[in-house]
Amino acid sequence: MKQEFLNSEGSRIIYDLIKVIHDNKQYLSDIDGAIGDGDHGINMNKGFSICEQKLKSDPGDLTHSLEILSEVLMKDIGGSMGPLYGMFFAAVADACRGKRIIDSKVFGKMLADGKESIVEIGSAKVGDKTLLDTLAPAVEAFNNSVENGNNFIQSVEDMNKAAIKGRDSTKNMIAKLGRASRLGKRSIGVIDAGAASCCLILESMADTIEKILE
Amino acid sequence: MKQEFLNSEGSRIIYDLIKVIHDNKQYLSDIDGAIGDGDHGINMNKGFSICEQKLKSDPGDLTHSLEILSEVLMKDIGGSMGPLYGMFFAAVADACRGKRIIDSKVFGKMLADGKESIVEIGSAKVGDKTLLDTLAPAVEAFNNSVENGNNFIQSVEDMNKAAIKGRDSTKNMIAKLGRASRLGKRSIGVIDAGAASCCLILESMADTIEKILE
Amino acid sequence: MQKVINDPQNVVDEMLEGYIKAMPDMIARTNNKRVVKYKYAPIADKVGIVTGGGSGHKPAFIGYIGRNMVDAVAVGEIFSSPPAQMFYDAFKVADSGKGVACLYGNYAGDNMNVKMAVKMAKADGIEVKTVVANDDVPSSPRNSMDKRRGVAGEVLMWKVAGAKAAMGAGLDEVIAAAQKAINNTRSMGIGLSPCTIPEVGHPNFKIKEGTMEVGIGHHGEPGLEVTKLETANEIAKRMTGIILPDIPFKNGDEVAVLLSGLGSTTLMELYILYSEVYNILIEKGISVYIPYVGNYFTSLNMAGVTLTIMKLDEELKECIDYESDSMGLRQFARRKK
Amino acid sequence: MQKVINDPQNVVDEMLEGYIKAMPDMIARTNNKRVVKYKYAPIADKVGIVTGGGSGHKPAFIGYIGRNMVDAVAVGEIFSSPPAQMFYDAFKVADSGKGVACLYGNYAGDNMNVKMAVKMAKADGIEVKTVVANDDVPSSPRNSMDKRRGVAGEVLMWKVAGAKAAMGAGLDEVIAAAQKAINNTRSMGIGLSPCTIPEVGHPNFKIKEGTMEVGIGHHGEPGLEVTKLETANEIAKRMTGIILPDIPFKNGDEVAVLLSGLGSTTLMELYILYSEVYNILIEKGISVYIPYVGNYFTSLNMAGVTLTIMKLDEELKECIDYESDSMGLRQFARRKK
Ligand SMILES: Nc1ncnc2c1ncn2[C@@H]1O[C@H](COP(=O)(O)OP(=O)(O)O)[C@@H](O)[C@H]1O
Ligand SMILES: Nc1ncnc2c1ncn2[C@@H]1O[C@H](COP(=O)(O)OP(=O)(O)O)[C@@H](O)[C@H]1O
Ligand SMILES: [Mg+2]
Ligand SMILES: [Mg+2]
Ligand SMILES: [Mg+2]
Ligand SMILES: [Mg+2]
Repeated sequence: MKQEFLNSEGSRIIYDLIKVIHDNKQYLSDIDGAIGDGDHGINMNKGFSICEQKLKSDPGDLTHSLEILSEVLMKDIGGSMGPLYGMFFAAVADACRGKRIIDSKVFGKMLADGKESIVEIGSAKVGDKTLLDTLAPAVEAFNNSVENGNNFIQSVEDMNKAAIKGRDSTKNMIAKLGRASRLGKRSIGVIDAGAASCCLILESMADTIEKILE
Repeated sequence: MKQEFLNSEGSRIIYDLIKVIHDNKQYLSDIDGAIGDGDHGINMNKGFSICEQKLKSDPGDLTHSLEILSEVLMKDIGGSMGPLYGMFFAAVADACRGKRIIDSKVFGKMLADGKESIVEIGSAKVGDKTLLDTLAPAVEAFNNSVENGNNFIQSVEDMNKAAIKGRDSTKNMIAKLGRASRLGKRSIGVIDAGAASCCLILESMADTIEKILE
Repeated sequence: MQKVINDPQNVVDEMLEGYIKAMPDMIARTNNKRVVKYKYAPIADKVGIVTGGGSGHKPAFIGYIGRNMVDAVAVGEIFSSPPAQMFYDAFKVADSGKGVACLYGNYAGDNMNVKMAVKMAKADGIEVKTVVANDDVPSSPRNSMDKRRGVAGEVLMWKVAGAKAAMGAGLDEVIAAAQKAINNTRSMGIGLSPCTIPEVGHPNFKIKEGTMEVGIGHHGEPGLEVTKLETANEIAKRMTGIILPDIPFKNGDEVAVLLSGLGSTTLMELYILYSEVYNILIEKGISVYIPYVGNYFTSLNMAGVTLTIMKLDEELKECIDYESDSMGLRQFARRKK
Repeated sequence: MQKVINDPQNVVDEMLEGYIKAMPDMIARTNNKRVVKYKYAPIADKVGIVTGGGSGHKPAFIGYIGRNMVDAVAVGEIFSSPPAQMFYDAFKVADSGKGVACLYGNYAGDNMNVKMAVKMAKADGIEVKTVVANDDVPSSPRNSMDKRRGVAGEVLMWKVAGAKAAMGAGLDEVIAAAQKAINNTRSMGIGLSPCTIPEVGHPNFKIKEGTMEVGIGHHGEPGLEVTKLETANEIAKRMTGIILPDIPFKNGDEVAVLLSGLGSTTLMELYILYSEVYNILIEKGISVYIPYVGNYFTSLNMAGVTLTIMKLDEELKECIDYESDSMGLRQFARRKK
């Protein structure tokens, strides 16, 4: 079992991500429809599909793939997801730029920087019923796991569990930010769309990394 | 069994008519919806209801009631029914104006004049899939029956039967006049709305007359 | 029935009430509560323009009352022609002594009621001439054009006649222009969902999901056939394919195009459809002098569209370019380039 | 899904295509295919007016491009803010050197994207100032007004700012007028049926027959509560009851009223509703200086309405009365009486 992988083999993570978002397009839009405006899945999918096209003619390592994804989300997609995930993937790319090898320490930094950039642009807090409720605990769980001496695979698995728990925690939250915030108690009972997509993203990343490391 | 009734007791015919139209408002609109524009029942009912109001404050004999009905249809209702039934009832009223007693001869003239006035304003022919397909054979049947020496009740019963047969004959006709005329074969299979309302009118008249005569 | 109304039996009167409150500088009541007029009508030395018909077609008919447009309208019940008395009263408030052009659509009820009203006006010494719009191609074959219904082409007829009258033309000239407008105009409709008359409370008819009614009438009258629901491009092809051969339009023609939603079709859809209609016309060498894309003549809440094309000549262009101010059609005079 | 479209994934581009073909004298493309501008923009010595947002709200946003109105629009996907790059490109084509007023609605995506675009423009030496519309009362309580959504009040904001800029005002004056317009404006919506995003293919949410969503957002966001479907008069009472105390409006005020359908609500219903809104205002001593009744800001094919009321002063009246020519709002200069 490996404890690191090459940046050059990491683009697979993005290809798998693209597929996952594609497969969950309707699911994410339907969740968004319940208390939002129903466009989350189609927007995400539009961005990730354009990225797939671009990578076809301009493939590269993980850093490169993350950069392309970030650029497409920011330049072509817009919505809330453009800036939020756009900045996220830009920061994630920054943290592995120039690194030939990605180990759990590097990956931990990628996640942490990604999270920071989302907080910076969106100023959400945990408990606001946003994607941060998935991302923040997941990032923390990963880095704690690494710190506690667990191996890379164990750490992504811990991240995964925390992500799912975080996503599910939004179900009983009252939305404090964004479209659903005035709903008050009516926002209870539905998972947040961004929390769901963020969970899919982290799960997919964990999955691919495990496959690469095995 | 009487062979005639007083003009002064004939207004009952109009009151019963108003009720019948009221009860069949949805039915007539639904038939009209199939190949027309769906307003037949509500228009008829609007006219007959206004007439009911007017008769409350200004009651009178059969001739008077027919005049009020005709006036309301022509002045307040419009549509196709305003002029068609408006002229019809005007002619029917004309034919009994000044008659103290209505016997089968007078009634036969009322019907015939009514029919003529509809042909005059609408220029429909039997077979065009209009209310004339009910009215023309019914009027003919009544007058034939009288001519053949049948009593008043027998004659209205013959009229009734012919009206129903006439109405049903429109089902398999191709519309040649009015809204449905371009439908070609697609107009087959549905009774004409005007033929249905005309049948209700004649049936109701027959019914009330029988009751008065009995 | 998910509608913002009070009493379903009273929608027409209440709608009129609101319309008059909303347009106090444009519209005025008359002695007949179902006849409304342009605030300044009758206009001295101008032919009066009158129309009327059943309600449920907003902005038609009252939405076209205005400056250089229609002077008075007779307002019927939903989908029902106004009675003769209303047309007659409309003639009276529109007539300045120069006569009245009554420009309406070809429906049994309207024909009968207008005919009676014209007689009543004649007895009064008011001169009324009529033009009956029959622009709806699918509603009858070419050899019986006089049976065709009048649909959204009426809007262009009013625009032309309204301008002509405002220019000072006499009654015969106004009538000739309106008749030419209709002679040069063809329309057809496609229905994607039924409409609901408030007092009936349920849809008038059915259109199965995944199908469309080709040649539908403005009141939901069935059309030529039911087909599978086509794409916007296919619909554009089908509609132009039925309309264009009917005049026939030809290479070098200049046209006005009016693409109207039927009630619940979005402007987004109309522009998508217009894009392909435009392409087809260009391909045939027909240039669009002026397009009108929007909700100009609706059928309650029906989903669907009508396409109307009018062949222009210099006279019609001058009328179409004339400034007009009404709720349904507000247009600045064309700026010379 | 009964819609006149081609590829559900491509509705925005195809709609733009049609719109540009339909308005060649008014609208022009730019280097960014999702940025469209007033044909004559940038106008020398005039502050540029820019807006943008997700699509699906026709005539908003592109329908308000025009003379004395908006100069450039960034066009997003259905219900999705345009990316920063598009706002930035819109600023560039609208700027004559006198600066740009970016007037948009308060949504998470738009806020983030505009913020980034303004930074990009600054680096380029283009001065951009912003006003964020937050007129939707039910979307947040009074003590957190900054969280309120922007809805149909944006139309009045554009009208005011467009006029102000056309009068020759500087950027700060235009921004001040737009901000005053929004500060003086309150709106709320009622939803009677859901809408369908073409690419999703089925309704976004449900509204049970016989009920209505009070305070619904322009994208179908749930509102304050679900109640039984009320009559038009009750709805008028409910909406004014929520809007009027929020400023508060008072006896003697003059207001502009904008009553917009959400997509499949008919003009007939809007006028019925307007009639009672008018009555309530009159009763409170508030006079309607100018009413706008129609489809000004829609949500795809949703059934429902939004009511917007703006308190006027002399400056706002002057702007509201100014002549304007755009597809969505075409208005002759008010004639002096
Ligand atoms: N300020 C914010 N910070 C973090 N996440 C946010 C913020 N605002 C919105 N979100 C996330 O964005 C999601 C909605 O995304 P999407 O539907 O694509 O955009 P929009 O709300 O503009 O339609 C929400 O479910 C929420 O998780
Ligand atoms: N010219 C005509 N002569 C006789 N009856 C006619 C004529 N035109 C229409 N009708 C009758 O009118 C009926 C339709 O009435 P109605 O629905 O009230 O009016 P509209 O067709 O104007 O909506 C048709 O079913 C037909 O029987
Ligand atoms: Mg969303
Ligand atoms: Mg009918
Ligand atoms: Mg009718
Ligand atoms: Mg959105």
